[in-house]
Amino acid sequence: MSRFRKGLTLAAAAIGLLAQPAMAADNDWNIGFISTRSGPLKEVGDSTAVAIEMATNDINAAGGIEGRKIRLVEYDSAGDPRQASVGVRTLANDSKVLAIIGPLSSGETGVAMNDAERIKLLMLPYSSSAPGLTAGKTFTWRLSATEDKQFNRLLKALPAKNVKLDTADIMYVSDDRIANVTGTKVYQTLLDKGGVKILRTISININSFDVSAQVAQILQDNPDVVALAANYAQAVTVLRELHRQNYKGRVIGSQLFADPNLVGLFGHDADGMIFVSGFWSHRDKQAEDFSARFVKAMAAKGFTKLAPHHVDAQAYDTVYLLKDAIERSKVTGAADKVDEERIALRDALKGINFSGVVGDNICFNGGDAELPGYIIEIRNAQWSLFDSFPPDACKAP
Amino acid sequence: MLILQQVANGVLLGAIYVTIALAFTLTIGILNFLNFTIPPIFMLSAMTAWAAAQFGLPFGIFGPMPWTVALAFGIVVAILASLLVERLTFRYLKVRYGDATEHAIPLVSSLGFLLVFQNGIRMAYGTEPHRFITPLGDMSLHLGGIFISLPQVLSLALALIIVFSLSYLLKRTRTGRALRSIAENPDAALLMGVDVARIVPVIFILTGLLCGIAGSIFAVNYGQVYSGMGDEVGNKAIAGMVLGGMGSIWGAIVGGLLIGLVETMSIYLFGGDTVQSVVWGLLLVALVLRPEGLFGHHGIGKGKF
Amino acid sequence: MSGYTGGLLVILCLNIVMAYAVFLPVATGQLNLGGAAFQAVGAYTAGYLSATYDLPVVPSLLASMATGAVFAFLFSLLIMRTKSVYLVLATFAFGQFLTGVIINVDALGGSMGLSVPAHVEGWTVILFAGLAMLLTLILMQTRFGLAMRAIHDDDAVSELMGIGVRGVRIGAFTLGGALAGVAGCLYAFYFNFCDVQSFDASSSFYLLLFVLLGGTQTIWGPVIGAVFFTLVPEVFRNVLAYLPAFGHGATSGQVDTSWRFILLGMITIAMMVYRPEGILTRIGLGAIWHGVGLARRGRQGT
Amino acid sequence: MSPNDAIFSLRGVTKAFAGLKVVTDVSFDVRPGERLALIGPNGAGKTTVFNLISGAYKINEGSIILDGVDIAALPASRRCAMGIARSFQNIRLMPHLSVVENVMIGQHARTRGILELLTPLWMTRARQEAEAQLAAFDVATYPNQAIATLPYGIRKKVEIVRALMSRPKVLLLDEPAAGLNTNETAQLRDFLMRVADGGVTLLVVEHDMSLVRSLCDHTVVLNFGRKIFDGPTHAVQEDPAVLEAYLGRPAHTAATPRAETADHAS
Repeated sequence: MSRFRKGLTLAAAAIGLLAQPAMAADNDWNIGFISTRSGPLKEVGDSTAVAIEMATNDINAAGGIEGRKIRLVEYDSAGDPRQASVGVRTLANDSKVLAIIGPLSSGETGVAMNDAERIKLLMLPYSSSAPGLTAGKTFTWRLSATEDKQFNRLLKALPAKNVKLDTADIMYVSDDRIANVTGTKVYQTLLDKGGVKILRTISININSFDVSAQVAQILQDNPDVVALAANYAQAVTVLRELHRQNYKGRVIGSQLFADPNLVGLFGHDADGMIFVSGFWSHRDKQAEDFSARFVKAMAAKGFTKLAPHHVDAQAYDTVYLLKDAIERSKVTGAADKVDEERIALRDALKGINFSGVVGDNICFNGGDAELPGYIIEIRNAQWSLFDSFPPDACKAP
Repeated sequence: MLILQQVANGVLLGAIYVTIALAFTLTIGILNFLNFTIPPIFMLSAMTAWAAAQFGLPFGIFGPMPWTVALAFGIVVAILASLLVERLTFRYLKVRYGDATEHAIPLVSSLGFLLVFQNGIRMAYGTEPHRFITPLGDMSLHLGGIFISLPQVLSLALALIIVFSLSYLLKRTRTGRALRSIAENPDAALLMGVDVARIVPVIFILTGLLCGIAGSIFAVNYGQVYSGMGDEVGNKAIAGMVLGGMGSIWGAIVGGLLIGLVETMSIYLFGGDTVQSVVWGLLLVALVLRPEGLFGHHGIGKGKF
Repeated sequence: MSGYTGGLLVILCLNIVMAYAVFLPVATGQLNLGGAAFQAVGAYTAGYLSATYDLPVVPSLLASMATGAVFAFLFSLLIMRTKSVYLVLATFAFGQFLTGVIINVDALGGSMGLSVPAHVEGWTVILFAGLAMLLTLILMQTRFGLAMRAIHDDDAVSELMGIGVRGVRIGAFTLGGALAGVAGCLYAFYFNFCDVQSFDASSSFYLLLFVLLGGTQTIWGPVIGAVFFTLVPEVFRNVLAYLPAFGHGATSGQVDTSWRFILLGMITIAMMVYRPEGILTRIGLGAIWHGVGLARRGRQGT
Repeated sequence: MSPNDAIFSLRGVTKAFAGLKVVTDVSFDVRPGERLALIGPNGAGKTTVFNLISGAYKINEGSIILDGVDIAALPASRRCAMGIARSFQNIRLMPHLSVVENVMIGQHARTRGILELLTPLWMTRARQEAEAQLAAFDVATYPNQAIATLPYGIRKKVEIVRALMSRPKVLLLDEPAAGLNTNETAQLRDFLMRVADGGVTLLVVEHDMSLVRSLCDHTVVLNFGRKIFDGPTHAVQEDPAVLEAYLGRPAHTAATPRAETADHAS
């Protein structure tokens, strides 16, 4: 009996802890942050969280927004769409945040943006780049360029720089949301339009570790380029196998696997690869400064990074975008007016012109930002700028 | 030519499944235990090998190890982890409840271990792939127009050697006979003087060893390790084991190779996106038509009368 | 109710409905390691009907229930000859097979997932969790339920005692499939999005764990298991932030929230060491009732 | 005795496991209300015959006739519904069910239709009936008691009560007295006599010859799976074949464990 009662007391205490919402200090800007600090996407999540914390600290150190500090209220979704949904509700209803930064993946965003729409709360995912994800949603705005736009730029750059591009094989990850769309829709259409002969479209799985069978098919075709639509992890697998089976052509791709750490994994083996990135760390002084500080901050957490991923840069800028929106909208952050102010904040994004580490004069078409594109070639185990495209113009809001 | 190349790819891919399928088949055949800690132990061994090669032991003792030593270290870690699993799952399975879900008890704790190992590794080394560099990595042969990588051939040979030695161990040695008597009837084995408590850890040592070897094969072959590497290999190995027949060593080798072949053939014929449905659909059909697998017997999970 | 408690409660209730869907076959001794796949059947049925034909909630719910039941019925008919570990693996294979198929069907959104227009509020999910619990409670009180429990303990003797073991097993599996269909439909309508990755092998693992850890002998086991696996990581989410060893609050970035899953795994292992038949057993339940009875009698005495 | 009088007959029943014949061409008849003992040395195939009758195993050849119907092809659950119930050599009660629930399982064979199957038991009189049956046979337990906590003798009785709940025409009892002391055996005999008085035909496998003599009027003796005697119980001990089987020819008794293992294989 007493053990049973002790158990009950413990359970009651636990539930009591569960019910405690995080309380905000009176004078701070209350901003939600749905992070991914555990689960299978942990590493990307940790790295973007460092960028977001860095931006928050930078803004606060420089006097905050209108003299008041940003206070991030974090919720770890562990990469689970259901938890992302709970995150939106928690941050919106309990912590009364003005807006939410995140979540990370398109799967989480796909679920969470429905909640944001119903609650009427601005949500700023910083990494999901699935084309068409924000269609019909008015409260989800993302500072990321979709894959179709970026790949189109790549195709424009290649002939101008005398890269042979008559034949191509497309290789994509069939069970990854973005990679699938990019491979089957974006690459297919754009290569066709560019007059490139597609010899074969080959799929791999998100869990594939042995792609020898697929690469054997590529070697038989021996195309000029392999257009690869894969995230970093699968790209690594494919590139290794291509290298091992001695493929001589080039690998091109949109921004999906534009990760500076590829170089660290492959050294000279990655030479000749061309892809697009939404961020170029040597774009200007500001970007260089951010990159250096970010690499240092990551090292302090025990991660070795050669340079920030474009997702990290976008995450960093997302906080500044929110700062601009708060300043434009003249919201007060008062707890009793939070419902109107959330809408006002969303409206402030319409017609905004934003400049940050990713680029200057960025505007939004619907919920999607118009970002610059940087065509990167890996040369001598280094990222080198091959070509660059300024952000596109926006339609009048 | 391409089809021959794909057959070669399939057989070589199968080698890694064979080793893990053997680990599964040992625990299920002898202990009636579907051990879901096998994939995380496989991952654990490869990841610790990578960490040892990269950083050395904790607190910087010795500094970074040569890749061979690091792999051996990974195997030792796998064996220790497997013994830990035995200590905390199987040792508490002495009570037999005699109902249809009795084999579920170690299943649950093995899933607990899966959570611990996987999240521990994610926390320590992240979720993205790491490169495991060996001089063997890029060695390859061209046999009559077919591309074969050397480490893959070596790992297939290794897998075959393991199968032969295991089969010898089970047939000819005292320990092997004791193990088989447990598989046939644990209660009778106890009565006939087999020290079950002493002999069961042997299976877990073998399981850990097999996972460690498979982890090494993977690291050398694919040149990379990551926290999720156990999932896919584990699932396909289970498929191979079931296809070959649970509890049968020869079944594991045939099943593992067959799954590798089916995988590359379905990529070749229908494309990579069909692999999952083809492999598992085939397994489902096999279970419907011949529930005991190709080489299996009905002894596992038998009813009593 | 706070947004956090409300959101969590809905997830918990979805888990409870699914736990009962898995419990019904398990109660007859058939471990189902493909539970999430049957949920996917329901979710995609509802999602497809809602997205394509704009079907309202109630008919979608019935359709999901029916497809879930049909899939489960056909599956259980096919694998009737497989038993024990083979059955576990057959259900696992089925789950893998089905998600592998769904992701390649463009009409279901493929890997993009399916956006679902119709929406249900959280209270509907909570209502259905209560309903699932009540119906299971009643079912287990019937002769059919008694037969299920008898088969769980000893299928051979049950057959000799006149119970049509095949029929009861198929029936329990089908009922479980119907319930999984309902759970899937609720999932699709509550989150307005279905996505194969939400119904993958590891989701199925968890569902079976709910039931096995909670205990298969009483109908309260699945609830306890679902509560355990849903709330323990949440308790740790909140507790760890206060412990100096794990950091000083979430935003400092010091907390590695992976700890909550590691601790969950450790507790699971410990549970199986100390309560191998699940948290709640019949004897345990009896002792609790007995204790309550004693307490009540004690109070009357004073 | 003409087969027409028999409620239950075995005709040329043969069963082999992996080529090894454990029951060969066994035939006998049982009249209504009769109490028949099936005896024989270890491994003679007695339990196998029970398993064949109750449907746990399928026969290879022959027929099993109950009330004029050949039930050899029917599944076990149908045979139970037609009036065959049994107990087990080592008690096979459901460990996670209470005493009364175990007894209620016996009622299952009488259930007709899906509606009855899905009616909550507390809306029927099933439980009262089971408790009454337990009381009628003086099984002194708490109805909600867990099986594991019951003494051995009580468990034996519960198992028989469970079998009786299906209202069988023929009740097969596999070594009911095994493990009981003299006093308990005497009680069991009275208990079984009352069962038989209720009109149930008994088929008993038993080693305890004093129980067989006091309970059964008709005995069939098996040896090496063949019938070597069929007649009144009092004549058993004078029969030369039976004496030889039990006392003589040690060479063959040494060979019996093989058949015994086959008996218990599934």
